[in-house]
Amino acid sequence: MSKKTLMARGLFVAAYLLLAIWAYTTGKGYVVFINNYATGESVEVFVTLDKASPVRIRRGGFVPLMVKGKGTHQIMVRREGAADFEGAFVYPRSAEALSIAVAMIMPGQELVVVPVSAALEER
Amino acid sequence: MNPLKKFEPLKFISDNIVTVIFLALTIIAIPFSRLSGIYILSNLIDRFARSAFLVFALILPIMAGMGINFAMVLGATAGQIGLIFAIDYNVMGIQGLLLATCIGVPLSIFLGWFCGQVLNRARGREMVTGFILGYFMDGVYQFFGLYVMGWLIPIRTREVMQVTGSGVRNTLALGPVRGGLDNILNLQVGPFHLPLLTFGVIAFLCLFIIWFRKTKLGHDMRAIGQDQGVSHSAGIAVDRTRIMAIVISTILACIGQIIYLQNMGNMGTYTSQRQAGYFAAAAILVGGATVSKATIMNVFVGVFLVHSLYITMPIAGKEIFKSAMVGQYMSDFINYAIIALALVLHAWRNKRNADLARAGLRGHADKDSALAAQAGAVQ
Amino acid sequence: MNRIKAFITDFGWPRIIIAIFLLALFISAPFVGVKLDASFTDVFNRFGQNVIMVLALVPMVQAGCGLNFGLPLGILSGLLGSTMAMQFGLTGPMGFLVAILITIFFGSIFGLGYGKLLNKVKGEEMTIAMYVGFSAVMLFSILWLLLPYTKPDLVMGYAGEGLRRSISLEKYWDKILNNFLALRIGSVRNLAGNLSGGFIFPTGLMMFVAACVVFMWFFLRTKTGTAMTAVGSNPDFARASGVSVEKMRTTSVVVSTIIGGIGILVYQQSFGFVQVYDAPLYMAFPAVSALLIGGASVTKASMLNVVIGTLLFQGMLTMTPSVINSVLKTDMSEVIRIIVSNGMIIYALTRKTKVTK
Amino acid sequence: MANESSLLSLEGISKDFYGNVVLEDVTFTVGRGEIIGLVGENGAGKTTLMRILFGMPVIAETGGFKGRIMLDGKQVAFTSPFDALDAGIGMVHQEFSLIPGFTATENITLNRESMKRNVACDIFGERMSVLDRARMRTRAAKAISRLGVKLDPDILVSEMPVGHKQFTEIAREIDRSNVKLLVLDEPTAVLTETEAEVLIQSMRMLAAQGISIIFISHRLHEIINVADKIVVLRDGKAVKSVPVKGVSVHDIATWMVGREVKGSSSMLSACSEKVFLKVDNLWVDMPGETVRNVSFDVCEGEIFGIGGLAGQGKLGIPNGLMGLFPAGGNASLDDSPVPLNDPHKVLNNHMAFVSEDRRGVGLLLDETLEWNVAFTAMQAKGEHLIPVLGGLFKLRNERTMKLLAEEYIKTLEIKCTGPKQRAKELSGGNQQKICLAKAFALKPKLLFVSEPTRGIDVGAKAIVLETLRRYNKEYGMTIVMVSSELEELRSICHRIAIVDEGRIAGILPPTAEIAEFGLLMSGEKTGKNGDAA
Repeated sequence: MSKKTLMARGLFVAAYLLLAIWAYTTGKGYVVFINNYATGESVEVFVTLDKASPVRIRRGGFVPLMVKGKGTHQIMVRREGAADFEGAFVYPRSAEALSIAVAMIMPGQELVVVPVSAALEER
Repeated sequence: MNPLKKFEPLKFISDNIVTVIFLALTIIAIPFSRLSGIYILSNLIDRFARSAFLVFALILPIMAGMGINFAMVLGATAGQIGLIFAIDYNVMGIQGLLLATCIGVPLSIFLGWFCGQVLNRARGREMVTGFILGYFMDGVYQFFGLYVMGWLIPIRTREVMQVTGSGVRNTLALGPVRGGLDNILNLQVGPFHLPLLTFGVIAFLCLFIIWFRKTKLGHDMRAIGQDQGVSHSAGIAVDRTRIMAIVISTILACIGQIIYLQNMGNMGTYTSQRQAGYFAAAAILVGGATVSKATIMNVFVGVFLVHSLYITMPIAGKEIFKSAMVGQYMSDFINYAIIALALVLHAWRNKRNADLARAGLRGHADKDSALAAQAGAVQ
Repeated sequence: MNRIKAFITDFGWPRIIIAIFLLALFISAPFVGVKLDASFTDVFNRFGQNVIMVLALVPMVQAGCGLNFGLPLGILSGLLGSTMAMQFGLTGPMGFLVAILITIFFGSIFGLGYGKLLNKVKGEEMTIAMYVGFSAVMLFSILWLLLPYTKPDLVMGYAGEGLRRSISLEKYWDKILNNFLALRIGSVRNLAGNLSGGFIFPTGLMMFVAACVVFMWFFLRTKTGTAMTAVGSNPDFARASGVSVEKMRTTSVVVSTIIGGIGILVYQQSFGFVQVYDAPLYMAFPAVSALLIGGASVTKASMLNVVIGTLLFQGMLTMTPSVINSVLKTDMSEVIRIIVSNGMIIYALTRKTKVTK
Repeated sequence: MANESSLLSLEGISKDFYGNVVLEDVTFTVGRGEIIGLVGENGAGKTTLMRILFGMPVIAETGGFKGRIMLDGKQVAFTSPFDALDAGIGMVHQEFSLIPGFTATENITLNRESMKRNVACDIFGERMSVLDRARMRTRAAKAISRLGVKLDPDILVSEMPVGHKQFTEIAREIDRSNVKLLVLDEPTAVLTETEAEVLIQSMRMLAAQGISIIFISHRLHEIINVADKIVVLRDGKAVKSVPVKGVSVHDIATWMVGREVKGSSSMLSACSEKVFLKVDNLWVDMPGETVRNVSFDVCEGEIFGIGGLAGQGKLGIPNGLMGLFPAGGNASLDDSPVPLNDPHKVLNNHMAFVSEDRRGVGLLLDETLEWNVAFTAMQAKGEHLIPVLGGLFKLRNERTMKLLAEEYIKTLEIKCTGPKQRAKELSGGNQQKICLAKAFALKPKLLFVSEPTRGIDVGAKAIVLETLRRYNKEYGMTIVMVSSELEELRSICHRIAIVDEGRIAGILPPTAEIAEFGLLMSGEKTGKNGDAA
């Protein structure tokens, strides 16, 4: 086996492994709990994370959703009788799960995300 | 081969009789099903994108003279194992599919190598051996899925685990990777969804096959497919080349199954792989391929025809016989019968051609009396 | 020592492993709380239930047509036999007898066509047989829905037409052979006064099986049977001796199909139900595995192979769930069945066949 | 012996297969650009000699050979045919070794294709290279032009006439860059005369280009026409190795078969003049042994010999008459017509056949001797059966089968452990006796025996021939014996027909001059008494 062959094969294997590692790290899904716990004026909402289809959360409800990878994600909340909310949040590197409360989402304000302890990950 | 050859309609029909029969059945079934052309077409596009890749897996072994590779089930199984891991690790979207492929491909290489070894020992009955090998693999796969998973390899996600708490469940929702390929570069033209990336992958595969036939390895496979003895005496490593044909077929089946399942969105953990095998064999034969010759065109024609029948027949059957079950059984029947018919016709045609070739060598006398005498001998 | 070696190579490692495995199951059974008498009863019942379908494979193997993966054709004629006899309202021995006659009638027709087909496709018999079997089963699935069966026992309750998925034989000839002169050994009368436990020997079933085996044994010894064996052993020799190879092959297929049909009748009466639709789809596979486990090859099979093979295979199927489950607390019998039976077929297909050329 | 100009020299080559000597001290040299005509009867050792030259594994497996082979002045010992090819020796076999669905170009360059490397080669190996079709075509065209023939490099082999296939094969060998020596094994056997003429021209051209050729042929005039030197093999010895100048076809024919007959016709029974078997315009479609148009008569009580070289159709005659291969024409036995294409009726018509293909057609190797001896009589004549239920079934009668087998084991002195032994466990000679017993059990009036002594040892040969002679003498059985061994035919037959190209070239008495037989076999002369006899 020539040096060139050896190198080419080495590169190929390395590229293969890198692809697998890249797919695993960037594609891993993380959970985001979105609650619509009842406060005074809360109503049924539709939440869209990234490009996924909208998910209905009834008043007082609670839904675990998945986002692909940590980092920045889009969120859109639509509720009856109010303007759509569009915003972004950062999934913290250290967090194992996140919780977002619909009630805390106010137009024009920073989105509040709360890391959930690992014990809760099992839902 | 000879461009001067005249086009003879009757010969064309008799050479492509399986395709013609299937086409006729479909044409009959369409009006009975009362489905709109647009519905059928948009369904066809969707199903074509979903399953064409799988059928390509059969081309190389046919080229190498090993018949229909019923053992492509092994590759489909590898793909499913890859998907199980991707789901269990919670990897989403295209990355999930890539991860499944990265896990499935080495597994397919191993399984394909094993399968090639077995088929080399079963020369002359590769097809039936491959078929049984698929069943054998079912057992190994069930052992893996039901007992190894959750025992040696921990299952991390509850959606993957069976309710009893061990092993992989029978139906796996592929939510996280659903449409992982189809939904990237999706084009909507009128009522039709066009998953452009999936089409791109299929086009790339076609190019690969065309290129592969021009390589030394592909050329050797064609040579072996026609005459193993001559190839061997010319110094071609026959056994090794046959194993390679099976390995590549198995890898393609693995990727094909992943593409298929990302479109379906859920998988029958222990049954989906077998359906892949039945479908692919039927499709390529309906497309006009034989046990010894297959082209890319055969794949395209076959996939379209089989799916048009799959779409229309259950409904047509229901309309005609007023029974939904009849339609369902009808599809299954046609699926099996068409494979049987194609195999029978091929074997029969081979025999007849061999007889005709001999008739040309007959001693003195005119050919007619020779043939007549032979007919007498047969009776 | 050499003789032992020769015996082992001749018999094949897989068979010896299976035999030892089965023996180990029987020995360990009492220690894990499995009752041996009940196990033996089960083994005998399942042996009788399945052995005739295994027997049905013999003529085709002997005639060189390979393993009859097209056995479902015979099974379909058996299904026609039993359902028609039931439709006519025949019960008991009479019903069973008429079912057999109808089976023979349809079996001959199917076998003839199937045999002619196989003669046209020499070399690819097994793959084609498999698909012919599959498509016939699906075709009949449609027919079961459409044929004019009317008896309420047979047809689906809500629609009034189309056969039920499984039809109970209780009012017809359920266990007619199993219970005939059945012997109970070591049973205990319980408080209610009923016999329970102990070993039950299904005399009638065994007598019927013996009759079939003897019939086959005789058949292979007739002029036709001898010619058939020669065709399988060396078709050129047979032809040079004035035997019509095609005719012998067709005959073997017809006999195989008919016996297969009778096999399913025996199976049904022991099982208690007639199963239609896709139930016969995979029935050829366990039969084929059993024959091969018994020591047959793709080209040679004997009565001994049939009996030993069915005993080993059914013994394994009976004992694995009860013993393994009590040890491991999990049901691995299905997985073991799939791996052993298909592994055995692959082993036979990849082994150099014994016919010397 | 190996002088400057010689390319290859074979020195003292001897070979035996387990004591059976097939080559004895064969020595000859091949000069550069020289054409050697190698002739000899079937079994003279030509094939074995070529196998040794090519280092076929079968030679090493059977104990190697004695003597040495010098190529270009260096001793060589090939362990596989590929070594020989690498050293520049090419071989063209009698059977085509071509891939039918490939073009001439693809066949000529098979497994030596011109290739272009690409990235995939580094990762997955050289076989990922793409074929360079343009270069392959140029190479093929060049090889074809060296032959001096017209042949389209793009035509499919399956669509070629036979001659072109032969040229494709030769072109494949000379496409090798280093080819020095070509061995052509009966290249003209399948060609028409004009095609053969073109081939001979090509051979001259190749020789002029410095390629040496060993030309094996039974067409002696071709040898004289093209060869520079002629080597005659007989019974494993190189009996002649002379320049071709001044040698006549008649000389070669004599050298080829020149043995004296040991047995003489005086040992034969007298036979009547009555015509017993009459064959008219018979054709038989037997692959490799096609019979085109054969007519002959056999008298009652006669032993009629049919000889000729392999592949000429002598084997087709009995196989066709016995219905084993499609046949046509007319035949009558004792004035009643012989039904063709129906083995069952023929067997019932007092005819029996001992096939040349002992293991393929003659025996049930996996069954017992009883079965082998009695089976044909049982199926054809309904003997050895016990009727059961008033004849509804007929069971085989194992007792009479055993008695029958024991009887023949005794009379034919078959060495075995008993009638229950399996046929495959017997030696070749005893297997042949079983085949004879099977035929005798039919009590035939006419017996065909085909190659009865092929592949059996000397002692067994004598017993088999003696048995045939005895049955002829004692029971008046008419025998038609087909054999490649002329000596054998001459020792036992009343008359001998020689078959060439599917026709009877002539019928001679066993006492005829040896050269006469040789000439008939080589197609050099058609017998005056040929078809009319």
